[in-house]
Amino acid sequence: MDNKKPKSVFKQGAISSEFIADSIAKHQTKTSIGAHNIFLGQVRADVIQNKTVSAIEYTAYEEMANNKFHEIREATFEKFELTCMHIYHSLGLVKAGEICLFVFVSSPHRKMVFEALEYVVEEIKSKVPVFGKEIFEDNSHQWKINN
Amino acid sequence: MDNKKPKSVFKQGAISSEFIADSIAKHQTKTSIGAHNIFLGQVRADVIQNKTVSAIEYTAYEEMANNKFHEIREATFEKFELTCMHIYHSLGLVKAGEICLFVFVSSPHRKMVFEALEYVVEEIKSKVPVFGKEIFEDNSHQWKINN
Amino acid sequence: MQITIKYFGLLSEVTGCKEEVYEFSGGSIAKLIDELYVKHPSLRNKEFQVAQNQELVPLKTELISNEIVLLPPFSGG
Amino acid sequence: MQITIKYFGLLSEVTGCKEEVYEFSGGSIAKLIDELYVKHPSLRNKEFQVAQNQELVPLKTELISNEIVLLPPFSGG
Repeated sequence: MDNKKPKSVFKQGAISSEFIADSIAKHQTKTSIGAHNIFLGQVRADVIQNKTVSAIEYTAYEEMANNKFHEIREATFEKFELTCMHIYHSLGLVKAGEICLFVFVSSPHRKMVFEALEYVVEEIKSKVPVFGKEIFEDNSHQWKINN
Repeated sequence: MDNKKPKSVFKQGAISSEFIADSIAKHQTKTSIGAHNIFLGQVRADVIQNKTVSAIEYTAYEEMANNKFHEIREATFEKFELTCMHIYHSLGLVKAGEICLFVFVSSPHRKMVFEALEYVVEEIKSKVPVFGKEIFEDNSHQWKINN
Repeated sequence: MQITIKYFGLLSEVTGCKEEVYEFSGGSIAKLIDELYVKHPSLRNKEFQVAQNQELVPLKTELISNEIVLLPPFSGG
Repeated sequence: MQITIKYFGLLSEVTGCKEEVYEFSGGSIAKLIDELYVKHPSLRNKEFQVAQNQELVPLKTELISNEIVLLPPFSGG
């Protein structure tokens, strides 16, 4: 089980597809795993009152956020039989179309990963103090609201 | 919507992490997407009566399987509001630790992708005529049974 | 009538055959299967489903295609 | 007592301040917030939660830490 406390789940800027590939490849030596489930949050170019979102700038109350991520990890390993779990969240600017959240759970069997992944993502959305500032093409902005 | 009939969902051998990364990267231009959910099936090195599975060799009734994959796609787009969906399944030899199934769904919002992905994976498992032959390290084998 | 019978997975292993042409006098798929049990006794205790025109069909279905496919339990993914 | 107040997201924008040191005579967090409303009237109509020792706490909680953090609605992911 790979549930030690991570230093930080935050990464500066967008999460690249190469980073995700690398993370997947690293699991090839863990041959008890039968199922992976990956959630990726991508920044949408929403149109709000005729203005298009070009990026989101993320800030966080980092110390509390990393504690919350850690609590979510612990609770998830407690509730679900997982082999491993990885969470990465962007800080700073992430452009529309780029990835800002990467959650990766793995288990011997598929039933577990579906339940666990949804649980982790909902917990992150509701409990982790991260703030998104939606920046429009004309450089005006509004503060993102999750639903 | 990207629901045209695919020629074939089958790929010879394992699905590489580079292929998955490439597939993720291709979605960066689709800026209405807010959430991706990816399922990866990985071959387990199960130990059965003291023998370890070293690989699975997949065969399929390909014409029927591709039809079934197509029906599953259509039914999924009908049931869930998705932006796109991709399915790849290996044929031939896939070693323990390698990936044999890659299902990728994307939507503006996260709730949809969780439901849709689980639906697609369960449908594939139950309706698509694919057969796995578990090959042990001593080259003996047994036919895989899904549960 | 001449029917092509295809066997997949475990079934091709126990029959030693992936595909064969079989002379059938007509009737239901159950009748065909009974005849195949005689030709391939190793099939008798095996679990399988039958596809006609790429759809699974009940054994009582009338044979209408010239190709019948015997499929062991699916184990994809 | 001197308390460090931190503001995140929209709150740092409307107060024009990410972090400030504030002289507080003690009491509940609600009392502190009332004083901050006077200093920063722009906070009044804003939705927020308060964290003490990195945990969200109800406003009636007694202030015990020397750092209080005001957090607008979370919007990660």
